[in-house]
Amino acid sequence: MITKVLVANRGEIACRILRACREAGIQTVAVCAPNDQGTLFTEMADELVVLDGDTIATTYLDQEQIIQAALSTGSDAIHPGFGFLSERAPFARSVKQSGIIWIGPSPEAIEQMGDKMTARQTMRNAGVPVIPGEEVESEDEHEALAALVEASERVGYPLLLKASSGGGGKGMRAVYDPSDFLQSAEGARREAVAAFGDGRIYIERLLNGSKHIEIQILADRHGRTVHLGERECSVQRRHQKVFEEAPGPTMTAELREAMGQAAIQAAQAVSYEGAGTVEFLLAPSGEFFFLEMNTRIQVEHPVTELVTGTDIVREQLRIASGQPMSCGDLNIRGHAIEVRLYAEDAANNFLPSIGPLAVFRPPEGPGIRLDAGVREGDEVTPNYDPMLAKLIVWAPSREEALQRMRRALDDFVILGTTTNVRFLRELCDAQPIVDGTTTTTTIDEHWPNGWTPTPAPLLEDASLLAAAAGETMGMHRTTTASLDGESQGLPSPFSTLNRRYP
Amino acid sequence: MITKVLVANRGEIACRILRACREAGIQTVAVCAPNDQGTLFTEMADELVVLDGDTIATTYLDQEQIIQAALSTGSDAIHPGFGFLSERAPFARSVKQSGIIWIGPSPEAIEQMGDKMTARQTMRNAGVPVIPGEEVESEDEHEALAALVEASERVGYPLLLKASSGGGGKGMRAVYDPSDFLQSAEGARREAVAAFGDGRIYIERLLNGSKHIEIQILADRHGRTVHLGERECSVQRRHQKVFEEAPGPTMTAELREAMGQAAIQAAQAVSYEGAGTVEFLLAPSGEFFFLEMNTRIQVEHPVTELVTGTDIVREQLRIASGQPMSCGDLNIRGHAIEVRLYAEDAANNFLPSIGPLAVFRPPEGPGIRLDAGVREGDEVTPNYDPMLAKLIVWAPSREEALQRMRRALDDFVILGTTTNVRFLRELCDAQPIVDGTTTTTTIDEHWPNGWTPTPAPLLEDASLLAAAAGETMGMHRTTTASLDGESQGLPSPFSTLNRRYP
Amino acid sequence: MMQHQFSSSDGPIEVTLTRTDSGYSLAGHTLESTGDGRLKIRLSNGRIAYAHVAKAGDVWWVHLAGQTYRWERIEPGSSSSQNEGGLVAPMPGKVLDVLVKTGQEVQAGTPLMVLEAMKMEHRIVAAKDGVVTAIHFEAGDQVTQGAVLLELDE
Amino acid sequence: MMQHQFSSSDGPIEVTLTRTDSGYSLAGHTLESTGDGRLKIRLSNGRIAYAHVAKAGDVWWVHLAGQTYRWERIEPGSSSSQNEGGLVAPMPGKVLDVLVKTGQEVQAGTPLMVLEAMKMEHRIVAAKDGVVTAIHFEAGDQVTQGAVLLELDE
Repeated sequence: MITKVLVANRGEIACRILRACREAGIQTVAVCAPNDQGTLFTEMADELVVLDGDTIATTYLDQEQIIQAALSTGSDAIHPGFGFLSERAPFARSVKQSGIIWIGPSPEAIEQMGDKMTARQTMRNAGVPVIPGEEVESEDEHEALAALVEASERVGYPLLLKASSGGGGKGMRAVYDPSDFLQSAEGARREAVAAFGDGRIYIERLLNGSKHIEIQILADRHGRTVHLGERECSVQRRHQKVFEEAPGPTMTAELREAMGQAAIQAAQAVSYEGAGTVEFLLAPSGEFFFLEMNTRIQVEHPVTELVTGTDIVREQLRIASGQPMSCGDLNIRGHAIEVRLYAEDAANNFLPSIGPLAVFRPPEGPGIRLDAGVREGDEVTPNYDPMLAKLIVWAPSREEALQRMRRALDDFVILGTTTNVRFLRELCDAQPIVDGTTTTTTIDEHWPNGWTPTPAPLLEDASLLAAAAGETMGMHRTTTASLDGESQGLPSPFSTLNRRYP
Repeated sequence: MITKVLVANRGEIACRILRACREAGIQTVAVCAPNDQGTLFTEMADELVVLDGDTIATTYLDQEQIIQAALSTGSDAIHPGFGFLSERAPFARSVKQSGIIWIGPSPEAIEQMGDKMTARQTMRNAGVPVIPGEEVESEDEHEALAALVEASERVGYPLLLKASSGGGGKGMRAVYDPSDFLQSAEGARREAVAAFGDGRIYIERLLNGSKHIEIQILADRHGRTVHLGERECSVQRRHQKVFEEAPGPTMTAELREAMGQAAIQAAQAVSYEGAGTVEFLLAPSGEFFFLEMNTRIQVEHPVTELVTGTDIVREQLRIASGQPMSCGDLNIRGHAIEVRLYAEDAANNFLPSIGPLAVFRPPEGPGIRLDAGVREGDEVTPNYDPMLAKLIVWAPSREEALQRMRRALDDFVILGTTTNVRFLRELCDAQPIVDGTTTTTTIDEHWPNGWTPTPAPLLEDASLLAAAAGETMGMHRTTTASLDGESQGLPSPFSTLNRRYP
Repeated sequence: MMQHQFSSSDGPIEVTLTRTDSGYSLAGHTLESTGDGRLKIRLSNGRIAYAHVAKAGDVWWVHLAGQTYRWERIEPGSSSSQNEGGLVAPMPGKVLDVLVKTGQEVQAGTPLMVLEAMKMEHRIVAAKDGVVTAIHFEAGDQVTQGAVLLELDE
Repeated sequence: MMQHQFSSSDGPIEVTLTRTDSGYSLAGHTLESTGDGRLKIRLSNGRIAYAHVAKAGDVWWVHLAGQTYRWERIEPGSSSSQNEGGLVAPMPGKVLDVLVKTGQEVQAGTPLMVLEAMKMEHRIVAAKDGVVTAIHFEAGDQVTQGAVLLELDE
């Protein structure tokens, strides 16, 4: 049995896991980098270990330090969340060797799936369809590029370059014309080396007009491997998912069963344990192809939880404890949509933004879930990923879920930092979203010249009135009482901002 | 089709309905008493009509004024919520006669079910079991009491006195000993006259050790009448529900089907349309008896929504528009619990309390829903019902739902007004709640001398430290900037309180 | 009359608020404070909307009916706005002294008025040569931020 | 040293806070401000908890680890606490003047000290006859609310 979990992550996923542990009666330990002290997740754990270091590499990626933190706090399990060390097989191995339960699949399964080439081979052997493509491996940049050019001719255009050990869009390039190939390949390789310390590049045929469909898997040690249906995550900007839903709007029961069985085969081929996701491309023809398997919990897991009535984090805890999973037969009900709230300027090519969350008021009401890692008063810094929160809605039908998402986004108030909330709101009105005909290129096609907000002159005028009145009324200034005679800030949305007067 | 709904209610249920309409793309009109101006629900509607009057009778119960508000705003439908005018057949009739859609059952159905005696007769004719009992009707108090004494001998002890046109525990008395009968009967009659202008009293056999089980019904004009399973609402203090759950922890599929069919018969017997609830007592023997039918949406509807995946308010709107309901076959999944958050002093016989909601921070996280009618900064006044909000959780199992509810209640911060939040939290640890063996007398049996909080000396000391430090640091004082030279309060949880210094 | 300048991509926007009984108005929209940090706006089309506002640095952030606007304020004391004619109060405060008279010729740098605010004295200084054409306040008056103190013609 | 009195069903509770580097301590618990209106408390058992506090009227409301406490404060200036020996500052402020000396005999009503706070002067007055046994501050000192200003023996 697990009695104390160390969560080796930060932000919203750390909050999600810490809450689940607390509800399960499991003690918790959070670890944080010094610059994360005082953020939301650090307050949710029973104990906090502040890691020693000032970069991600020396804190959240410092395997040794995190294992030491687990040992010194008497933690009997580590949950890695997603990103960071979640798919590092050597870390999983070290955790187990230290006598600590690893909440995730075996290091061998991570290795087999973590490497795109090995994963493809494993899948082909298991009878799961894969996209035409090949991998190029070479230490020497010049050799690697030459080999990539050769391979590109065999794979054919349009094609996609991907870092073999990549993820999150890093080291990824779409190439439509052979004349662009060399420059793109150089860029992809550079990013891959920088981000993952691994220059291997995988080339695959780009299946335009396809949907990104992924199947959630759960497998326990009692012989049960099940799928929890699909998520459609086609809507991406710069290869980053932004709008995810379940079930897939064009999915049929037959296709779900076929893809679900393929995903179960994929999991069983590597003796998978715990929660994982098998990603597929679904071509307009109805054929589907294995993309990769994510051997961890995924950002968009809430949509699956809401439509299947499961708690994937609780299942992870059960499975890692050696218990059978608790979920019953697949039972998909209603429709769930998740949007990712980023601190970014959607009108300016999605450039990340920073600033204070001077006001942060999420929407309220039935069927709304917010998985946030921040709260009002926090500062958005350039240190970490710009994802602030995930807003998820559930409703009996897709149409009602979209209506609810529109209402929720209209009600979401975030001031002090530029976010993509208005972009997400207008996305909900885009025809392919309304129709459910989204593909991985929907955003680029819908806004070929980039997104800019639809003007609303009446509201713009009224907002000037509000700004000018706020200034006139001095709504940004407050002077406060003293702590032992010293001037000291009091809680107010405004007092944490700045004071313009000397 | 409905295009504009007037919500003839206030507080959390008004918020619930207004949000549903907004998501459905329906315009909304709120009505409010002058002393409700500026409260949450009044801001959620597209239009607001401030009623003229300073009592409930001259505002929320003023049928003429509300119909006029609907006509003058061009509303084509009225949603009455619960309480107030929701079960007044003459109002429903006037609404329809004014050419406005009444979102509820026909006036005839309200009449047949609104009178407990008629309802019992109707149910008996429809083959639905009813509890032994009889009604006493007399204008003259002396005659009425004599008749009640006679009837009490036929019904037998213990027995329950109820106002025939009552609800909400008013005019209700349990009598265990014949020597207490006369005093109780006088009290019940007095309350019934005062609250409902109707002194008719109904006596029925008190079935101790029984569970209060109610079945949610939906019926449309397209020939479909369905039940959405049961809610167990046994846990009551002074005949007020406080803890409600679905499904019933001891329910079986067979019993659910039997009770569901009885409820459908009850609804069909009065040609019911819309959402309604048929209440039963479930005796330890497994026999169940009709109690009454509530011909409106109910406070505890969210637990049914969460386990069945329906949106009852949206279904009400559909049905009243003449559309078929959208919900499919009954599909109960997971477990939902609702607790009612009252402004009351649970340690002092549940006396209502008033004060500012200086801090009001609901819990966050997956599976938590809050249906609130208030927000931070509001003042709890003695003008209306002391229910502030309903906290509802869902989880895959009852055990996980209870765990989640405990966590949610621990995290719920309300300062400035005494609430029952700690009582609810300790209720979650009471053995009958943990075991699911609650009956209508659980609270009285579990806390025979009334509830007092379990002491926590360590936290008590630490809270004194916090209070003293707060005082020392002056956390309650803030001076603020000026509006045109006048001193003016700025938004701060503390500035709305008082300033002790001249 | 309260003037504020905000920058936009089309150049500076001058906003002149009109005081109403309970708040301010602009372009047919009227506004009042709700007392809880929001602003209640009656839009020119009759609809009511509630604005959340916050200032971070020089930027006013406004959330209104699902839209979020950023308005960077141009300081009234800065050269760009001081040349517009009216000299506006850089903060709310009290007029301590008026140092010039209507009709008086002043040179750039001439002190015109002394304002007390935030427990400090601030001198309002002419940014250019000109003639004082109007003085709207006298010593002892309270002024709002953005209030036009006096007017200067070239 | 900061003293406060709160009422409880068992009679008044006297709370004497100890100042620490970053906050206050009491009975093995230590506390510091988080800067967002909450108080971070390290309980004597080593656990960390975050308290929300608010004052309504004379009552401090404290939410801590799922418990809500109400503590009604007894005003330091009220007769019940002024007889306890120490005279405590009724609010944070600055000592303007000390009107007595150690050893001096005073009568009920004798002004002892002048405090400036909230832009007003407040005279600290002896509530009973006695002898000044200690004076803890001199003119110009800043004092916290609850700080013991001077001590009086009967």
